[in-house]
Amino acid sequence: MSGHAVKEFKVTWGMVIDLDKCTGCGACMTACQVENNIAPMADASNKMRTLSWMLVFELSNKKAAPDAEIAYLPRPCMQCGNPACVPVCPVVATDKNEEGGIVSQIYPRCIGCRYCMAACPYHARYFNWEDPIFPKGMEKALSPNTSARPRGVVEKCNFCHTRFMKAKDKARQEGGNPEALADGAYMPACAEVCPTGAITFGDLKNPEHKVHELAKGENAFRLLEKLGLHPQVYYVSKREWVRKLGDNYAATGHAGAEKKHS
Amino acid sequence: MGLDRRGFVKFVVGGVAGTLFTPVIWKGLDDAAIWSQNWGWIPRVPKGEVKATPALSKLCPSGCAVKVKTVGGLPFAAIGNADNPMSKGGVCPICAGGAQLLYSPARVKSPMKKVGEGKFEAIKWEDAEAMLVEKLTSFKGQDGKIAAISGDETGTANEVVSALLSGLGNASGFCVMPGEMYTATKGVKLMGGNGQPGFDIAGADLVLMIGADALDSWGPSVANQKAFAASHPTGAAATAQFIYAGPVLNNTSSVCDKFLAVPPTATAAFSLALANALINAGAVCSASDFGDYKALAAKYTPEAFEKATGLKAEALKDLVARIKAAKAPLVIAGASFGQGAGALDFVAGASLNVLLGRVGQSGGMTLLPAAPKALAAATDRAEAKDAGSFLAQVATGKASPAVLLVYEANPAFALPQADAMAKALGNIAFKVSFSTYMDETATLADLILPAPHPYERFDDAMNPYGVAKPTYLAGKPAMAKPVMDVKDPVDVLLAAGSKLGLSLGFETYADVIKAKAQAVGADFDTLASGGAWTGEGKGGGLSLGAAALAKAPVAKADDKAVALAPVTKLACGTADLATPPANLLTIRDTELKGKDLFVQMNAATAKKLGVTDGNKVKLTGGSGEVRARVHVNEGVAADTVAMLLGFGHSAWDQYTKGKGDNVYKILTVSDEAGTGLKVWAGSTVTVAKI
Amino acid sequence: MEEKKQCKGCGGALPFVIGFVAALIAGWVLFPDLIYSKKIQPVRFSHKIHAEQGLDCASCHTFRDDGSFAGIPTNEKCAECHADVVGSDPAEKVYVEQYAKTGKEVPWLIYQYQPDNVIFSHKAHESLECTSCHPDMAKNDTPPVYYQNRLSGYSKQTMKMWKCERCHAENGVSNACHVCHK
Amino acid sequence: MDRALFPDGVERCSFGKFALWMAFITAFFLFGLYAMIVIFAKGIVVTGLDNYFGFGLWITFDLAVIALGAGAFFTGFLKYILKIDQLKNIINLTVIVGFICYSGAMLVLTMDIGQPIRAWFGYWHPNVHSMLTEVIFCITCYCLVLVIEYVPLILEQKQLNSIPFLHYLAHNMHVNMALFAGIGAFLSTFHQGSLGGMYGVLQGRPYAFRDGFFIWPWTFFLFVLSAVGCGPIFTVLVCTFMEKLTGRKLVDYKTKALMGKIAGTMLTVYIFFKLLDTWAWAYDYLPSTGMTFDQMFYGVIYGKWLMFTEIILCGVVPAIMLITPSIRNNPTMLYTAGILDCIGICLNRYLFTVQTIAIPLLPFDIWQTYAPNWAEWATSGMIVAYGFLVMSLSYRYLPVFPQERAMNK
Repeated sequence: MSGHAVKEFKVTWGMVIDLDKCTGCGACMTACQVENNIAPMADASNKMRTLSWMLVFELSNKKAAPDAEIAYLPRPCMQCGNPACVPVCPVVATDKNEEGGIVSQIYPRCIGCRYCMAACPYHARYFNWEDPIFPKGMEKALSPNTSARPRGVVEKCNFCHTRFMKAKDKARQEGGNPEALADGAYMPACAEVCPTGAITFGDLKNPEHKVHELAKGENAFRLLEKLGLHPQVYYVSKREWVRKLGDNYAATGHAGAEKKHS
Repeated sequence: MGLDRRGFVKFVVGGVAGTLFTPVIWKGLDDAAIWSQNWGWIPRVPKGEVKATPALSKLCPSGCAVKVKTVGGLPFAAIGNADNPMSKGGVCPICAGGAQLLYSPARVKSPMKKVGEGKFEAIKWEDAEAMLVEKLTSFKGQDGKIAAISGDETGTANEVVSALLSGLGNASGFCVMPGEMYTATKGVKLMGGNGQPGFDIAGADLVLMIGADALDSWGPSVANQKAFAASHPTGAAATAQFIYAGPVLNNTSSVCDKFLAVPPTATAAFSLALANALINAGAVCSASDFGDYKALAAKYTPEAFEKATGLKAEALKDLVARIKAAKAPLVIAGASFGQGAGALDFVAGASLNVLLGRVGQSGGMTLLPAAPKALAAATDRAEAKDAGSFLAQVATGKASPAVLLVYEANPAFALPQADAMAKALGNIAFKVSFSTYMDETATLADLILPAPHPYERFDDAMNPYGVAKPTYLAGKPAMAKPVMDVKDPVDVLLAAGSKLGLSLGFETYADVIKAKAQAVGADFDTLASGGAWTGEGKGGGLSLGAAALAKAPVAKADDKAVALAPVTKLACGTADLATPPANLLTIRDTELKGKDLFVQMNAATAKKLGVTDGNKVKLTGGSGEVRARVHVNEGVAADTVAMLLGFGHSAWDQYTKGKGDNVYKILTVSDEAGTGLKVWAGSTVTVAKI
Repeated sequence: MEEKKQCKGCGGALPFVIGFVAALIAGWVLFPDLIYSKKIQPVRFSHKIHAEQGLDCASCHTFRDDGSFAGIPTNEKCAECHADVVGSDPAEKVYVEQYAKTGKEVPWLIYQYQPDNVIFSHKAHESLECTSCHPDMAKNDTPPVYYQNRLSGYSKQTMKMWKCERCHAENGVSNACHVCHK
Repeated sequence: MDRALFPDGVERCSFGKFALWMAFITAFFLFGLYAMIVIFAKGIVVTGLDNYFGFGLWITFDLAVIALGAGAFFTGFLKYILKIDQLKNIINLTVIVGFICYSGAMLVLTMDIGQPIRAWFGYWHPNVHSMLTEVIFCITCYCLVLVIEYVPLILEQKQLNSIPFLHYLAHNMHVNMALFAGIGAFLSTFHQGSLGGMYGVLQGRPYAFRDGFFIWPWTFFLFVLSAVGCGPIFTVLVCTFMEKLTGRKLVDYKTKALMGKIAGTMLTVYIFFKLLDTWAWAYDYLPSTGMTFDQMFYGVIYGKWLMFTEIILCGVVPAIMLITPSIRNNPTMLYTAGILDCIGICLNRYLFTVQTIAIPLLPFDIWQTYAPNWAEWATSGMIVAYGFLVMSLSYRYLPVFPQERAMNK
């Protein structure tokens, strides 16, 4: 649809999130915050200023009681195949160039112009409004996997990329192939912690990985597919109203998730 | 040559021009940019070897079997323990942020004694322990003078605390914080059985949860979630149905096949109406009181069901059809916020398992035999007093203890009519708080003895409420030394005991746990390295509890009042724990915004109460009141208002103090007919716009 | 008139030239010296002596089981040999008495310091000789002076990004941002 | 007391009055400066920007002043390249206005980025695919061109001009001004277009995104046209404002009307294509994203009235007014049309900046609203005050208006 081409990779990390299994407990958000060293915020209820690389949205079928239903939708970065954020960055602080297809974000390069935030329709990118100041002592519990970012730069979910690097090192150490990791050898913190296993993670291109088939399931859909950004995060729900909330249908009135694979 | 103005200007211009041909500016710009990547006030991340150490993370009520990830020996994250049946690799949201809690600003850093209203002074452990021994010595042997409140449901620490009290001549002074284990065990007794009930969710093909928030805050939530996950493979057909009947469309019901909005005042009526419909659809059982039960249930007609619940009778019909079609249905009865429901609500729900012949079956309800004790002198868990009744007696002067030991509990915050409870605590001359955090109770205590964080201590968990089989977990410290100047409360009590001349047979909690493991028949080392011991659950000839149910009260209609449904969300914290720093993000801005907590209600209820979205309101119940803002939420049952528990702290840290209001304040306690239990699950409140 | 103006211009250029030259001297000679602070290692560690005992790099700088690189060894490793003084070098005595016995880790200065935002896998570079990137320490008896940039905090001797990029480019390895940053 | 510094043969107000005026403006400037220091010290957390509105008043302000400053390059282009000699009467003013607008915009940009220390990364680590890179380079280069155009004007100040070297320098720069005007026109066309492209390429933002032909060359030229459709008339408005303020005649009405005609013609072309663009967007592009025209608007704050005001009231109406000679030749009508025109273009920039990112695209998301806070207003005000200061000094001491002497005899 858009003029940009989708860059292909031999390994394409992706997620399939089963919305019928997500209870919205928040463990993924907590694990994400821990893994990525996000400082606790004095007023975390101000969602306009919080940093939540992984954010659990609440979806409603908008029906009155007793027919009301809700669903929870965890939203990491979609790691779009055709990202809106990458080409706009004036200083190459973000790219999608590495085998695996993860959209990077490099804090020491970022100048904080926020053009990428304006570009991302998923609100997956966050600006560091303040320096990451932890309560005294809590910096000892920082994760070694993500550098602490100064204020004034943009950051986002990167599928816990350091875990990818560590998984490759482990494969090398054990004599395996770092370019073809086994299913489960590399897991982002959210997928690892999820108590209901709602998040399945793996290589979308590798038939030995569960996500390969799951992403093709009849109930699979992606968010805002019509915009042509080709997210690498898929959602699954047996509930039609949930699937319908994955994209805009007001113009056509079509129900369900119509596929626009290209 | 003198330097005139013009010459000076030229010199400067020359200098500037020359500088352009040196690295000063360019290197300066580059180094400044690099400096901006590594500002001194931005923390550095730790380096070192990353390891994962098994631990028992008793931060959530049932405790998670986790692996603590450490870097250079210091914990930074927790992941599930795939080898442990209680975790199967999952972690609850609280335990996922456990490492950060080690450094919570609310942690008590050293022993402290009170030196004035709200003022404390750090003291040495030897002085603190001497103070404790001195107080206990002066009241030793005087029955009624020493009491203890424990907020730990599963630890063998309870045996030590209660055995110590017995030794001091105060066997009846042992109280526990409210929880379902207590009322459910009473309920089993009313049904002619014995033991703690268990629920085999993993084996059931239909799980009807009446109140019990089993996939978030009720029971062994991670094990429950894993059982749910196993029956709901992504991309394939589900092998079990989950149905939730409760006051709020909560986390559990968001993934259920069916949600039935039942006001908290109509729980028993719902269960009995379902029993009636099942009997009418042909359900029979061999229980001796089936006849009485049938007659009793017959009163709960579909019309009565509609009136009590506000639901349509078709919903009941649909439910019966689902249950009839299921091979292994299971009913879990519990309060939607894990406490305050009477034994009768439990009996009404559990009787459905008896009616359906599901007791002792795979995927059914089980009864767990009492676990062997490590200390013979310890009180049976079921025999303990409930802390709420005890403090109510203290308030009225019926009980007048001089020394109160508070172990892992926060009665000043987490008991119904919390303000009155906090006041009652004031009637006790000497209060000792064994607490990891500076909670509301600690701020009222005369002596604070900091307890270790779960990663810093030995601890165990016997039969967390809800497990289908007898289950025992134990853990040892996951780090070399504690972050703060703490001592294990059990070690402190054991030492105090020996100074008082009471040898309980152990010197440390670790020894107690090892003895417990031996008594249970488990291997401590296996447990401490992340394993679990499980025994067999049993059935038992349970009756339908008809005699007890006959006394079930009929909900009274009160036009002005609406039912209050307190909601627990594990991520927001527990009775013992204010929202941990790593969980703050999970609170929605429709639950808490700034300092305002929201009260949730459906549009019809809002209309009835004359309030609209965003209105500030005052809710009054008993002698307490809380303030909140209205959020219209169609997921709340008719004539019910829902509010999150765990907010409105007056202690803790900058993240939680003064945020929202404490719903415990407006829970009203009443006596349950025929059981002598205190109940508050059916509290009603009045709502007024302010 | 024309000539006079020119002449005046000549004489007037002198201050400019002086300023220009002064700036050049300051910028090329003084500045590089001023911007770095000089530090010496807390213990005079001799790689040479260790190499002469038959140790190679991997004897002390090991990989862990998960493929991560242990880097500079900790007391645990050093104490395998130096729990007590075994030689006659005074530096060893300093190490044993001040660190090995007290359990305090040596705050070694790391010439190849990389900031937190860099992730480097020694495992991925295992096929290269250590000396492709590190100086050949085997012959080094006294650790070199450590130059630390006063503004950025970087070691002067460390590898900057362009070197990594050049080698990656020459060897056809990806230069995508995430390959080296975290 | 500073009479000796005045341009030849003109009258200026007393120094005391001037000092008072400057003090008044400086107060605004200093308040903005304070806000700027706060922003540099604490970061842009002190502004009203948030997770949903990464762009706000500052970017709107930047885009608007760059459009309004377009009078400089376009008038220069007409004067030096197309040799419309009459424009010499106002060309100096367009240069000063342009300089103020561009230098001000660059200053705002350094505040707007989260890491000002790294501002130079834009030049050193450019991403050639980013429209913003193009904008950064062109604005910087064009700002330098404006400096080059402004310098001879400064050198024409009476005292400076008496120094032979400076006199010759100014003279030589003047001679070659056509070259700079050409470079300026080239650079400006690029970045005015790129500014539109900045939004036009946002694939994830249907309000701004344009596909294929509609992004290049369409959107690029729409933005160029919209800028030249308002820049010249903005200069006229500035000139007229100065005349009212000083009570002196500065530029003859014939020149002003000519500028009005130029702007009007460009605006008419622009608005014609803008209408086509909007129509194609609403009927072709939007439905392809599953969204409707109605979904692009919300309540009053983001209501449809904004778009109608932009295109009809402040687009079509002033276009007609400016191209109709009888209306254009009526001073009141000319100025009214000019004001409407400038409002329309500013509104356009606002909508592309704020409305674009306000629209919730995820169907389960909700509209959020944005209001700039004091820090953003104060710093934007600082730039305006800076403009007033530069303009006041230039007017008082530099021979900006060649006709002034004759017209005020």
